[in-house]
Amino acid sequence: MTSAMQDGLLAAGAALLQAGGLLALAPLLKTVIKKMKARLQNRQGPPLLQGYYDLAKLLRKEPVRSDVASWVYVAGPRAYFAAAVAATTLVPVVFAAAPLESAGGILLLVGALAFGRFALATAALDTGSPFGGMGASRDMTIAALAEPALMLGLFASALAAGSMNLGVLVRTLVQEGVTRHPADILAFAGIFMIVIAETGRIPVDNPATHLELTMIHEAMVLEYAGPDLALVEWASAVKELLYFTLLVDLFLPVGIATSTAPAALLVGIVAWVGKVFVLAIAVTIVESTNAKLRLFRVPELVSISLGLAFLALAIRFL
Amino acid sequence: MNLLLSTLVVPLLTAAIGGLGGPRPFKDATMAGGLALTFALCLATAKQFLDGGIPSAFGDALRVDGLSALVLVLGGFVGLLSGLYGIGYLRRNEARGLVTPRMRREFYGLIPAYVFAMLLVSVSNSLGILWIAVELTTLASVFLITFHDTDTSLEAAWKFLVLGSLGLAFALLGTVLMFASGRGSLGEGMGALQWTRFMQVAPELHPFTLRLGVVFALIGYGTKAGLAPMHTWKPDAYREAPSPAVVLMAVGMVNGALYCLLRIHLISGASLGPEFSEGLLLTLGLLSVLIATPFVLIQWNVKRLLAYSSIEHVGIMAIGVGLGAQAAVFGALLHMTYHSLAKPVALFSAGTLAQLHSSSNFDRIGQGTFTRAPVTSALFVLATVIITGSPPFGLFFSEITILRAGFSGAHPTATAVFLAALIVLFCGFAYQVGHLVLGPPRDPADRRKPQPERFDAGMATVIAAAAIAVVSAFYLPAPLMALIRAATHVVWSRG
Amino acid sequence: MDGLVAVGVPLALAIRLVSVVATLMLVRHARACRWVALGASIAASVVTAAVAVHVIGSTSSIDGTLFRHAASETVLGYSVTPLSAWFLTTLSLIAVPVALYSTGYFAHAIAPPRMAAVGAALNAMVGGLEVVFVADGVIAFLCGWEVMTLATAALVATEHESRASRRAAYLFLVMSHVGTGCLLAGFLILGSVAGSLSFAVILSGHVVSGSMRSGVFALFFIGFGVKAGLIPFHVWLPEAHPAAPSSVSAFMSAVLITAGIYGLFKVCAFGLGPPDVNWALAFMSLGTLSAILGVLYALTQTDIKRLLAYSTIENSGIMALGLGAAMMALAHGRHTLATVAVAASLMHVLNHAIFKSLLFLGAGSVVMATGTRHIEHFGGLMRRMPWTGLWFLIGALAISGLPLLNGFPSEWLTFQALLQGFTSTPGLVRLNFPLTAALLALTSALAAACFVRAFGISFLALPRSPAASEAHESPAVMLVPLGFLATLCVVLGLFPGFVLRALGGVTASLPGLQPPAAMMWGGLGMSSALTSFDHVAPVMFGLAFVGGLIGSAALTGRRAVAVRQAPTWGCGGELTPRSEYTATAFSKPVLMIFGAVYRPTRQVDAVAEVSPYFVHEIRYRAEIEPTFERYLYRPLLRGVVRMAGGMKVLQAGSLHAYLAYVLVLAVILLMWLGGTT
Amino acid sequence: MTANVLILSAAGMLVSAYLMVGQKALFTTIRLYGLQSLLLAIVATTMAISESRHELLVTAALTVVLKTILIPWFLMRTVDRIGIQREVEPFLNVPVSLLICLGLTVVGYRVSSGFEEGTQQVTHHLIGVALSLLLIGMFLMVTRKKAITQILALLTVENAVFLVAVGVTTGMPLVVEFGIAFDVILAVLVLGILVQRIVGRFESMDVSRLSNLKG
Repeated sequence: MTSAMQDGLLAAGAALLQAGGLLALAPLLKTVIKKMKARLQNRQGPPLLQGYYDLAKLLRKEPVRSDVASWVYVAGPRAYFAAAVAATTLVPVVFAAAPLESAGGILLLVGALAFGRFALATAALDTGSPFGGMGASRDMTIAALAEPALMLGLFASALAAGSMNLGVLVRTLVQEGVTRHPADILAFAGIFMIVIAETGRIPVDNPATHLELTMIHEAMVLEYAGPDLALVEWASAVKELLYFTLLVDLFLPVGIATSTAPAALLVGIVAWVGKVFVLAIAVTIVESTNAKLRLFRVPELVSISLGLAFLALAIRFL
Repeated sequence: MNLLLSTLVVPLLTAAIGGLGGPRPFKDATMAGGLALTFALCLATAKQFLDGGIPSAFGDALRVDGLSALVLVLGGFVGLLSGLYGIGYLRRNEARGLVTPRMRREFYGLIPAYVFAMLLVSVSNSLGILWIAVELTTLASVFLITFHDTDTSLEAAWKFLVLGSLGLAFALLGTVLMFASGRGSLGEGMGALQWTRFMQVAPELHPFTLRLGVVFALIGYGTKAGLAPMHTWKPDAYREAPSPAVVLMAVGMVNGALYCLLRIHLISGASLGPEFSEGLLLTLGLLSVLIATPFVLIQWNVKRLLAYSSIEHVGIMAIGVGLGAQAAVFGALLHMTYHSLAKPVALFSAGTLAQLHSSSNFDRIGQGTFTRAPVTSALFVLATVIITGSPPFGLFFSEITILRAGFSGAHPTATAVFLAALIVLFCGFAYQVGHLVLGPPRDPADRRKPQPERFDAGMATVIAAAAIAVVSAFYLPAPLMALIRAATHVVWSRG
Repeated sequence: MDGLVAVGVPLALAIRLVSVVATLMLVRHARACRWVALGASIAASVVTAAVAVHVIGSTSSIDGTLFRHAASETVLGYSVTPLSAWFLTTLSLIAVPVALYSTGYFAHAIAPPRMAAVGAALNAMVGGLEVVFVADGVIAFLCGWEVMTLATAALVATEHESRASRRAAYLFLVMSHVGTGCLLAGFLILGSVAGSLSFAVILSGHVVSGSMRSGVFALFFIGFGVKAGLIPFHVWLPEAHPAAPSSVSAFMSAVLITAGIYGLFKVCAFGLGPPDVNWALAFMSLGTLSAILGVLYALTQTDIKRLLAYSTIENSGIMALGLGAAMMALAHGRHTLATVAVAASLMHVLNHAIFKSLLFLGAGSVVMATGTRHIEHFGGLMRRMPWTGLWFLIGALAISGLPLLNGFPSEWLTFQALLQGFTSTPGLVRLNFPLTAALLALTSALAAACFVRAFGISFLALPRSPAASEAHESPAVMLVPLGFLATLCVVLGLFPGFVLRALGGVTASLPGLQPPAAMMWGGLGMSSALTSFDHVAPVMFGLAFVGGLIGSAALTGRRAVAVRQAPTWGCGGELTPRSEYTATAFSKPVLMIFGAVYRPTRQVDAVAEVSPYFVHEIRYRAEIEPTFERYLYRPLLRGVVRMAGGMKVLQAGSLHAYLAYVLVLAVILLMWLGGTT
Repeated sequence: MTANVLILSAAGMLVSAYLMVGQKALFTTIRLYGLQSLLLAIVATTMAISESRHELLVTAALTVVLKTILIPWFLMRTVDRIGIQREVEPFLNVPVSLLICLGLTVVGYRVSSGFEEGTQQVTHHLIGVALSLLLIGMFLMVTRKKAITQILALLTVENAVFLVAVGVTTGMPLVVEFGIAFDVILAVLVLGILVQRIVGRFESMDVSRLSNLKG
């Protein structure tokens, strides 16, 4: 058994483990945020496991599909799901290396998420329902605006570490304990706003509403039911968790495991959960303290984050 | 009998016979045969020259050197072409009862007569005979212009004749002054006016008188060549004259007049140094190209369009000579050759289109001729592509030779302007020809139905000419190249 | 094999020439014309491909003589350098499927009387392009260039009954000739200084210097920019490409524009000596401008072929900005970086050619099946033309630069070049790189939006017109080329390393470039010059993706429950095509957000018959402003025409005026002479 | 003596040209042309005698026969046949025309001063007159609307050329001389024929109306 094969198997195992882990935890994150929002509004909020109940119910339901739709409609959610799952293997979570970091770095990650979006938006057009088209149109537009901002933000922090590969990047950050720089704050703010936009949260989108004039993501998936819908919901949850992880990797890598020693891994897990929870709180606060923006105010938000990211680059390298 | 003389006598006889009248097949035969024979004799004369001989007659009053030989051969060629096309052309008109016996006599008489005058120009060594021969072409073309005897043809003929005679008066004055500049040195008698004599005594010529003479001669022969600003008769004449005659003017007269200009240029160069006449030629040439440009853009008649193209090409040749570089001179003569090969195709196909629609005005022809007369239209498009100097056809090579010499020579700015004008000219032609040939066929309401295109002597000639024009771009027969080189030698190193 | 390679180029050209003549001879037999022309095209392309591949493999160029032109004492020679070989490979890779597709397509789309002309023009165009790529001197280059231009113009005018295509052909001719004029001037200036017209001499890099060098650069930049369709020289492209028969449009968009890119490479970037920073800036800014505006315009088109044409402008912009990054790097002496950028640009040439021809051919099938080019009249074609739909979808994914397909690797490399450019160039100019990168990201995201729209509206949901509901799948001979190209998209998308490996030799052959060994990372994937900086192995990601698919299947597909088909909720009413989301509506948000670019004008009139409160019908008309046409070209044209009109008075028919000209000339000359004494 | 004769007759030619400019009646203009040609003949003969260049006598004879008799007769006949006697209003009125002609004369003389053949002033004057005559002739062609007048103007130019020929050259070779004379006749004949056809068609000799061919 050659070492190459061993490495391969190891990577595959790690990938499975990480993907599984994130898949398992993603629904929880959504519910936690819901619950915290509810609490801030003095409501009881759903039980913590609500996310799992929903998915289980959806998966058990009978699949209903539009008689207009073609196979694209079926393929969409699966591609979306697969892209999200595959993306999870590119990001270091508890251990300072991504399982498939040899597959690619930031650019591939962004590409993977774009792939998922493309698949879902295309599928949304397949039912002929005006909502699908509306959602697809709005989602693609916002994404188109968000992508450059996100990339610039990522570049800003990646160039600091001199690598576009998340594994390498995190390791450099941890090992050299890079001294923090005001630019990081700007970059963080920039990316955070994009994450808000990309995960369809207030003030860009409202995951809770089904009011046709305002909804974006929900409009896209309005026609989906049963297992198909489950895949979409689950994948979006994973995507959100992924973004949070990305943020903590780039700006707060403290505590991430650098060795496979159980203790280190344990610390890593705890640290990661903690940091994600903090981010969740931040998101909750943003969601509860802001009103949803009109669609055509979103570009302003995005341009702000673009400006922040560019500023970050500028002040760091000039 | 002297080969050179017979070269001149044959077309004269043909003209005489053609002018007399007689059954048409016979006339066709004589014209075709006579002009074919003429061409053959031209080739023979050129051959004689290439073999080292200097064909001459009347004690060097007629003399064939490299330049003459080239112009002679080209003249014989277009003479033959226009004769052959002319037969088909006249027949097509007769089929529609447009031809009176007078017209027939004029036609069969004047075409060969014109060829004779044209050839005489190209071989005359005495400036006096040169002048007379040019005058003959003028008189011949007047009647060819009035051939269709319409109001406009009279107008065109009048303008042509008045401008032409004025030009000839200038040319005569120029000749006289040049002769005067050499009083004493040139001597007396027949030989006195001979170009060869001038070249011998060039250093002794009286500079100012000569300069004055050269200026007048350039204006005079420039009028015949159609250099701006003496070009104004050209569009009218080309529109009115029947296409076979137009070809004789557009190639024969142009080459002939250029021949005269070159002779004058050489004398002045030998005596005053080249800059003087080069400057004049370059200026007039550039002016011609620039003048032609806007009129192509706004043109309303296909034959006038081609008239402006010929103004442009004369300008190009003048520029080539005026740039004062051996390469440019070679380019100019190459241009003359390729132009003589390509222009007939354009004029003939345009002429056929005009004939089919019984008018040469764009609004009369309508558009979409491609669907109506595919072969002719295709030939016309091909010809336009060639005469606008697009690669990979002949005129491109000559033009780029001139341009190249120009950029590396003393006048890069003038060359740049020239190049820009060429581009605009192409666009103009593309626009006009596109409108004529493409689009849904639209029959002009107020005209009799256009004729269908038929395969006859005329079309056969055009196709053959087109084939020659295309092939010549890639392969010029060695003797022809030798002639061009010899001509270049004459013009560049004055010998 | 070597024998073939030695004579390959003349052989291929000879085949094309013969077929042109033969086609014109066979004018009366359309079917024969079709087979002769397309068969010859395929054969010639195969030969060319053999030569090109050999040269890329051996990285040593093949030279030879096409023919000796006695008249102008010039020898037209060819020289297949690795660079030419790269473009030749692209050409033949596209020419074969295009020809194959055409065998089926022309039979339906071209009127028999025109078959000869179209066939001949097609071969002339491709042959001319081949000459352009292999020419070793100015004369040969210009000959090829012009033959290509004229043939293309003829093809654009195939449907010359329609005013639009006549206009397009004319616009194309004029723009090209202005470009050609610039090239001619540039070449002749170089030639006059160097005293030769062979590329080996005049493109050696140290012929001219100083301001003259920049002037020549400007001439070439415009000349080639026109062909490459860079904004603002692009106006002909969106008119001409849609007007031609679809398979020809495919070739034009995929390969013909690369003639301009080739020129920019050969002359502007590597022919005039070490590039100037300002040149690089010109490249990067115009490239970015073309990319962003191209995709923005594409996004709002409702004519599928125009949409694709605009996206061609976008991609040619991406190639240009890659090259610009390379020049910037060379200007700062960063050779490895320049190599990465050049590789990115060249790789995009190949990739774009593949997916763009795929998309155009797919669009061609759709247009043939529905008889319209208007996206709003398609819809629901996925069910009627499943294979075409599948191939088109793959093309759409590829052109959106998504991983697993071949659009991704070249954009990835471009990003690498831009980011490293940022880290490895000094001074303020470096900020140019992340800006470009951000705009490139915006471009590819918008492209994704654009092609979600193009594919979704055309192929999905209900048919939007009777024509669409009666569409039929196109014959196999047209599907096979599509399949071939789609497969290439996937293969090159998964294994870009091999393309990069082939590019190694090409880049090495260019002056001042050193391909770093690290670039072919693992053979499967790619890596930027410094492995630690970034690398990518799409195939590994592909495995992960497949894993994800399996996972999703495991989650959903375990129980054999019958899927229930239900009608889409039509908001209470019955779902009709009219209630579907339209393409116009889809692009509306972008239109409003980038209103500054589009300057849209919209007009809504409510037609009420009885009283204004009972509106009978509402007419909505919206158009975006053609900025460049309106503010740059139309005034120019008007000026020229007015000038020409003004000159009329010179030839107003008065003999007296004519005589006056002569008199004036005579007097002037006489006074001048009097002065000289 | 001879010099005076030469200069006087040359001057006379110039004067006749000026009179032509001022003149509107066609017959008078034709007669003026005849007179001008006669003076030219005188110049030629004087030259022939003084410099004993006898071939110039031939020129003189030709001139007299052709230009003072034949051509005027032919033109008058044409005018008779057409029956139009007066010139229509020219483009420029007489005073302005005369002023311009003065300018042209100055130009002609200025150029002729280039012949620094110091000893004989004659040549200088002859050339000066000839060039002025040439320019004035052209000016007439430009301003006059009648076909006949244009022909006359053209012939004036022709005269100027011959004046130069006899004045400064040792005479052209005879053959050429004859050829040229012959051509002049032909030209005039053709012009005359055209004029008649034009008049026959347009009922007018006003060639300024011939302006249908534009662009």
